[in-house]
Amino acid sequence: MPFIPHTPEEAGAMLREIGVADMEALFDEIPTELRSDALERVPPGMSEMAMLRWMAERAGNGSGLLCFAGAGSYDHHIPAAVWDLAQRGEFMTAYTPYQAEASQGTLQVIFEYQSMMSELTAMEVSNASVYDGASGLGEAVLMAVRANRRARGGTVLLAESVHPHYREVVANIVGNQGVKTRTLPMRSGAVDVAALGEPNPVAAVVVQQPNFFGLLEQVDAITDWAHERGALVIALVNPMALAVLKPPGRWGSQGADIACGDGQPLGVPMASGGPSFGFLCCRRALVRQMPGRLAGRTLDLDGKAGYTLTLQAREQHIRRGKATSNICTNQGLLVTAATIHMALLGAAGLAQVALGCRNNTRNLVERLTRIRGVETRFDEPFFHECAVDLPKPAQTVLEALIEHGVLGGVALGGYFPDMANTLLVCATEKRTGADIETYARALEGVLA
Amino acid sequence: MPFIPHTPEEAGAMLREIGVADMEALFDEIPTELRSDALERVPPGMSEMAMLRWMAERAGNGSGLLCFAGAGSYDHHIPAAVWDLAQRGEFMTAYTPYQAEASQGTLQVIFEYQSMMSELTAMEVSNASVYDGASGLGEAVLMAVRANRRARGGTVLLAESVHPHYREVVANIVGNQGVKTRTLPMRSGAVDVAALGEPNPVAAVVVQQPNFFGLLEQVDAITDWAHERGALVIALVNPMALAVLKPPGRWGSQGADIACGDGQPLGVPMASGGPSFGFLCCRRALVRQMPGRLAGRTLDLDGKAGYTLTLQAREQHIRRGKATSNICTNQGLLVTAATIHMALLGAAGLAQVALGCRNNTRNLVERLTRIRGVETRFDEPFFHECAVDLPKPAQTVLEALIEHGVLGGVALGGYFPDMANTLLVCATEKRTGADIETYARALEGVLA
Amino acid sequence: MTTIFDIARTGRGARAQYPGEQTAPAQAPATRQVHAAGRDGSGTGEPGDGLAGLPEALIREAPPNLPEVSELQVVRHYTNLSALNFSIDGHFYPLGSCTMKYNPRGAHRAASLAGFQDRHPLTPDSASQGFLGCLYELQEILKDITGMQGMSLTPMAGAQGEFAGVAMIRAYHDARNDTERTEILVPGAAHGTNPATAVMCGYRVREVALDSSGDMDVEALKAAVGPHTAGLMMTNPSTCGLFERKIGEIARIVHDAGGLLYYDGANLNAILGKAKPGDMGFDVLHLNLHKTFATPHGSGGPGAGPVGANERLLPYLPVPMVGLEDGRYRWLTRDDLPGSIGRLSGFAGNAGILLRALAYSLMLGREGMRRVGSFSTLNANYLAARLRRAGFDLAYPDRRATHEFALTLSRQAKACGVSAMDFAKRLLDHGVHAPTTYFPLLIPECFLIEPTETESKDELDRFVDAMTAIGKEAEQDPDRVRGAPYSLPVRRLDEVKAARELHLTWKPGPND
Amino acid sequence: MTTIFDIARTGRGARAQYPGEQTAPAQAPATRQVHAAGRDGSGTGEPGDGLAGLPEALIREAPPNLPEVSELQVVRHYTNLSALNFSIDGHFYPLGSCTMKYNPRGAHRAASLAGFQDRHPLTPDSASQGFLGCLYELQEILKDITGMQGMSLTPMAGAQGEFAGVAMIRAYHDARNDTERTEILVPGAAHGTNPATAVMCGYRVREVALDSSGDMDVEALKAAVGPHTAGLMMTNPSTCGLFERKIGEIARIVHDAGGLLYYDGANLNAILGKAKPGDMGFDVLHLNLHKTFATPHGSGGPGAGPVGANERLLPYLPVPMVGLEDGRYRWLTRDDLPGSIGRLSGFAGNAGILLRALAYSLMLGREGMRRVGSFSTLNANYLAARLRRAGFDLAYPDRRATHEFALTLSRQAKACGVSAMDFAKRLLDHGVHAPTTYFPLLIPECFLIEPTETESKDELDRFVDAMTAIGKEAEQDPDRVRGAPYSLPVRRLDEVKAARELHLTWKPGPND
Ligand SMILES: Cc1ncc(COP(=O)(O)O)c(C=O)c1O
Ligand SMILES: Cc1ncc(COP(=O)(O)O)c(C=O)c1O
Repeated sequence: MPFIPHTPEEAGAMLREIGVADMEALFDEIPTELRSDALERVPPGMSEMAMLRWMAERAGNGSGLLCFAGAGSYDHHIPAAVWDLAQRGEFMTAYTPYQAEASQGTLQVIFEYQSMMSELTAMEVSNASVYDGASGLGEAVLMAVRANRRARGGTVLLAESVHPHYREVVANIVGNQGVKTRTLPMRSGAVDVAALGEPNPVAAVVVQQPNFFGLLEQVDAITDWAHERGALVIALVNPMALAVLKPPGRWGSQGADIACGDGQPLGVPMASGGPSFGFLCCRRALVRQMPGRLAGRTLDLDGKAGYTLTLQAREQHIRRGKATSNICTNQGLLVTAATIHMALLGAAGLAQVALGCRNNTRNLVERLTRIRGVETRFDEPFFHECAVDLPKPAQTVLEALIEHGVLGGVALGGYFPDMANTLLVCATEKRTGADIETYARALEGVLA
Repeated sequence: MPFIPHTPEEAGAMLREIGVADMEALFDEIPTELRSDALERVPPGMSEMAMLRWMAERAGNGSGLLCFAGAGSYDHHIPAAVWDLAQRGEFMTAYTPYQAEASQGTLQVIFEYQSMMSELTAMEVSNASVYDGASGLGEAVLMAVRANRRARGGTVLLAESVHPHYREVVANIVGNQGVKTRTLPMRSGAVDVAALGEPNPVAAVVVQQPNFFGLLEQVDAITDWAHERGALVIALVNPMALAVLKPPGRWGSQGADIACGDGQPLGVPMASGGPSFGFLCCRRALVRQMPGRLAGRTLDLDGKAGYTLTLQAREQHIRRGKATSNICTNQGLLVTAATIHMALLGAAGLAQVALGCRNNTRNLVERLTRIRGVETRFDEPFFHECAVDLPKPAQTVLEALIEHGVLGGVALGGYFPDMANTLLVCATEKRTGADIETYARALEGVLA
Repeated sequence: MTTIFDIARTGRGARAQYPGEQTAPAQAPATRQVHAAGRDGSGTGEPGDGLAGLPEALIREAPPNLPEVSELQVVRHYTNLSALNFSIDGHFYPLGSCTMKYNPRGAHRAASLAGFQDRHPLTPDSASQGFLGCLYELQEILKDITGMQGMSLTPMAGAQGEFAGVAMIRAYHDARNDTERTEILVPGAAHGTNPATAVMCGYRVREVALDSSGDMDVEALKAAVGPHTAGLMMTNPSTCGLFERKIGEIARIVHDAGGLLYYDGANLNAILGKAKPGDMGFDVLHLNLHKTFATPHGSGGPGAGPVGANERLLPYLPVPMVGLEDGRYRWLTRDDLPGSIGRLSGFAGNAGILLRALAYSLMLGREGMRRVGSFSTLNANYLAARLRRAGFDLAYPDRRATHEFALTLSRQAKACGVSAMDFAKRLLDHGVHAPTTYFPLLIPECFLIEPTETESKDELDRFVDAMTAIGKEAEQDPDRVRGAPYSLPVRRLDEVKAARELHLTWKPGPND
Repeated sequence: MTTIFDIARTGRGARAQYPGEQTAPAQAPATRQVHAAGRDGSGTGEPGDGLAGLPEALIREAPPNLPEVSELQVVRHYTNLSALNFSIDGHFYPLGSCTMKYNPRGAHRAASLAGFQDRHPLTPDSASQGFLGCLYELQEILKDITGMQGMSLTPMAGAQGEFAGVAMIRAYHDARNDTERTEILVPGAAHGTNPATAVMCGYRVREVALDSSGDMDVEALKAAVGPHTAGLMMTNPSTCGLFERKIGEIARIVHDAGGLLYYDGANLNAILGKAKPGDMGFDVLHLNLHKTFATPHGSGGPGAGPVGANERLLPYLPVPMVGLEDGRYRWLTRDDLPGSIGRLSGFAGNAGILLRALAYSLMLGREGMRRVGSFSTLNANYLAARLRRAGFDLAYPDRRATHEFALTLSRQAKACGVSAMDFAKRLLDHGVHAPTTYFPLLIPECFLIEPTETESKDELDRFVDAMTAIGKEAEQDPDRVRGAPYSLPVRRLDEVKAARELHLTWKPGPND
């Protein structure tokens, strides 16, 4: 089923128009020794029916677990309207809006998205997305270094409480350009503000709010401390939490300089990890360092308002080697979904989700810690995730919980050797009291 | 979540514009003794999230059975594109195309549908759907009686091998108008052509192809016999089977007069029974007796082609008590889906489905009858359903098979008292050899 | 637009979906080729000639001329066709009597759950408890809303609900051997399905006039009722958008004459959570779930028209219904309900629509339902007030509007020669679907306008602006209005030609 | 069009979705009200103040100004916005280098299965065997198609695949202590991401010219390579739509100089089932699944850019990948692959896109893949032949087109003052998306045209008709062409104003 519409007659007529005898002749510029149609590991074609059954059997495997895992991907409710709209062919099967006049739908969505993200982060500018939160943090760091390199050298400080995957991705992305990353140490799960000293000059400081353990960082103090030392502040944030948490633009006395994070909590299914999208916002002064697309409002020949991609001179297709990034394809469709999601929820709806999550996680933690040997690892305040110490290795417990239909969280031993018995748990607004009880009972069983 | 957009301020301003003090005043013409806002059995509102979970729990109950049941509803593959397109808001949330200029999408779909159904049935005219196959057969009978009443009185002959539910529905629908239905008896599961005698004059004869038991009727002989006696012939057909079976328009020497049936096999999910749609086709001479919508091609003021509902003088909104039927809302969206489905499959694809079904059912029957005590009840030729006798009560066996995840067919005892041990089985093109083996093993277990 | 057949004329030979296809298809094959193709087209992958053993005489000779096109051609064609429609999702659609309100996507999602979509209708009750439980819950909710004792969900649209209800009336009289009752009364302004249904049920129709205030003319009713009266069909609020204030008296008159009262629930949206037909004296009714319960109209269906009955008519409800016994749900059939008028559909009606309505009801809840009644009435009265202030004539200026109201444009028609239909077509150019025109028939140059509760004040204000603009245009440049629409895919269509030349199916060659 | 914020200005106060909402909402609440609302907003239904225990200083003071609108307002707004887009589903979209082919709906369905959509990315392997098996299968298929030894699926777009590949080249040289290699060579016509990637990986970029036939200038290459050469990035077929015939020699030259060969897989559609980059001597490559593998472009993403490597670069592939051991699939991480350049994303890349590509591959199968190569090439060569006959100039008239080809409109530009951009905008009025314009840069007034295999001959013929018509119009009425488009939601937009006045977010008040 190769989705090709030609009849044999049409193909014949086309070959005649070209003036060749057969299909093979179309490939006569490929040296014969390079011709190969061997595709042994590609199976014979399946009908859509057979393919869907094959895929459904695989999708079914291990599905339907009650989800208490977070760590960067969250089981939120997504209103049905979000994807009913986002997956309309007009959004889903268009390309990047290079021909502005034929892409006003997408361009206006991006403009609305930029406006919403600016509001949520209290930053002046937002781009039209980067790949995901982790790679976006890498872009943010490169941006900061470009903006601040002469003053502060190519070193960047990342809080130890930043998601370990993100820290690794940042190191990989910026390392090739000679940018160094160093760690701002944590104490009891969060940046130790009391111990903030006088480091060597750095270009930027990265802090995550809520942090990897779900704890709240003292972002005002850290921001002011960094600014006093001439470093830019990069805020890695959960956009859903910003409905109730102080936005990066208001951190400290001047606000963070760049805000970024993963947009998954804004209407994107967990989907086994992706696609999600990274958002990236900044102060207006930094806009020319911004990677990725930007949509701007302008006027047409008749003076009618419309939208177009703008400041393209930052981008690879214009500036090539001098571009702010190599990014080209981004995560447009997810941005569309997130825009619709935010429009549906509004500020109050989003706050409701945030508070629902926090309530549920508190109820969960309260219930789990009533089980003998189960304790929170760090003190409050956590937001909607919490590290919990178990009397057994967390990975083993997780595997056992799966047999009860429960995804009990994320085992932290792989990231922090001293946390082999620690589980990071999360209960979103979707979890009911009954769900929490199911988890607790299962855990009691496993630990008994 | 009542989906109402008004702010309290707006509601206030609107009340002022109307000139009333409050909402209550808007209902001042309802006598007080009739006012009641008691809604005790209506639960308090749920969020979409809570509702979806509530519904999903119920949908999950008893789901995922391997389906070998037919009897009027078939587990066919529906290409993903069918409903992706049909459920576009532009189709799904429009009304009946009364304003033709603002409904050209729907009207053209209907025109294409009419064209396809006419092709499939080899009849000259198709309407834009009736509710379902059973009620549509009722309409067909009324149509035939109207067209033929003076000549033949109000009696109609229904073959005993017509789906028992359909026979009941027809009797209910036509009975109130004094139309009588009588039964054309069967022998060995099909109309006994040899025994066709000289009945009292009838207005119409109804024959189903393939019939309720999946057997093929001798439609040519029955058609000619009926026509010779001045009766109209109503063909109740499975539209999918028409890809390979002789279409009603070619039955006998003159062809059937009316063709109808249920459109479910054309891209409509089984969906617990509905919505599906009934199709209704006829000779051109009968078009003014046709119930329901018809779309016709015409020209606009500028001479450009377009479509509009036509012959509306047959319909209740114009002719009221003299209309050909009371039907108003029909099954438009399903017609849209069926049109897309037929366009995707084409004649060859539909034939492939038909033959796949028949092959699979033959394989199934061949395999099941290798089990001790399992036998086909009737002789070939069956199309894609087959009545199978078991050594135990069929209903009991069915219930037991469910424990094995198999929906083993339809028990016939409720319809035909002498068939308490008989199961009607069907294997569509979706059933694989492995599925058939699963069924056979389960049945072996149940019968052991 | 080009039809799919025209595309197929050149694009054919690439059928999009072939259950077993792997390689290049040929053109639309002759049937014998089709048979060959069938050889390995089954899911089993096992060979076999699908037609073997079938009598040659029963086989199709030439394949039907269906389009043979690629999947992209199909997707592009129907995507572009869809764009030619006005719809709720795209436009304000104040079609009176039709309750074109927002169709929540969550309800669509709920009904589309695989466990509902992939369920065979004859699945045994033991494997259908969840599904049956949903229907049972809906029966209960609808009974409560309407004040009825029993509810059967099986009718597949309003008109089939009417059929069921009137058949029940007949069954009731028949059971009492009261066979002289041969007439059904309907108000003159009744919806066409009412008289058509009465006739389908073998009754004669007798119309009852309205008085000048839009209520039923009680004297006329008294004159009409008698020993021949089987029943009276009416809606309340009426098709004129008015609450029938004398409903208590009307019920008494009909009942006293031995007749029964049928409630056409098409207008229930106006009184949801405010009043119940059961309290008004109605014996039997239907609901239009695709109206009041926000299930999408689907360009003409499907709908669902559950029928409810009070104590008296309970035994006659159509089957199947869902019963609850000892904590288990089960289908009730004629064995359980011997008095039933019987089955009306092949299985049990439009399950998917019922599930959507249930999902909607659950989201609204009782408080939401009351708000529906309030705000649908608020919107209609606001729009009526504003239009009146803008110089338009209400058909019943002294009455309170319900969820809808009628405008009469006869003044404009006389003054400028611009009819209600012209106004309607011109509204399309303003991006608004036209209201219902020329119904009810008794109001000259009528617009029946039903905004519904889900439209915003902004949208209503824009409608007033559009009407005002057209009103001005009608005075200054009536030809412009009469030539409308201008901005749609086609201009005004020739309906006479359509009916006279009956072009109902595609034919090869130029199609005009 | 009105923005959602403008709608919210008047329509606000009716947020569509509130997880716990039952009754009438107020206006966008101040945060303290939000807190109160949170009291029973949780799924548990249990009371609790979500903010209790959080330091006041970390709480937001004023809520963000997000739109507060109803669900219908959202649905209508975005439905109508979507209608302003050209898309594959609605239009021919022959955008060179972008492979805008049909995106099968079946693949979308497969990736949307609940078992994939609702899966948490950190689900233990034991509960993810089906999902991991899918990724493993895709790795195998892509290895076979490209002739590579290893494949990592994690890059989230072509450019990230390039980043991974070039980082692997660096890791390779570093591992051998070959640290003097500071340059990446790219052909002058290379896609912008190639040089940008090289710079992101800390390399200097050196461009290599093409000869007049469009192949790489081998002498220039010889002059450019040396001990500083880390590698050469190129596509084949090239961005000029030509198969690089001297690829064998090029590979030898670069390899002899100690450099590595990077294959940009954006143009793989042309040679699918015809030739393999691995056989051509490439060491590392990326694929654009959103191009060759028909996963929808989503108005700008998401994509997926799996990176493949031959034996030599195998150890450096990014993690995670999927391994198969003793019949069980598992994630391979840096613990398994210590030489890996490491992670590139928070989890494991764009799983949904990978699943779509797998579904597409399974439906095509090996025979279908070969047909893709054949028919994409057939369509491009046919269109080139017809345009040439219609009087247009091919940039490389003596070469065979691959899956795309370049036209140069400089003759028209000189004769009529109508540029390639003017042609592009005028094409929009013909309902066709414009080809890629002004790329590759070295071809003056360039149109890079890629029809793809899923377009019918009819569609191509219509394109020729449109081009012919615009060509005539350019001669007779060039202003008309320069003023295009006329039939779209806006006319030509002022990009200079957009860049100079930077209006990037909505602000209250008039927005112009
Ligand atoms: C007042 C009234 N009654 C009955 C009906 C018939 O309902 P349905 O179209 O669902 O058959 C309608 C529908 O338009 C109506 O408006
Ligand atoms: C030749 C070429 N290389 C690389 C890319 C970059 O791919 P992506 O947009 O997926 O990052 C593109 C995309 O346009 C391309 O055409």
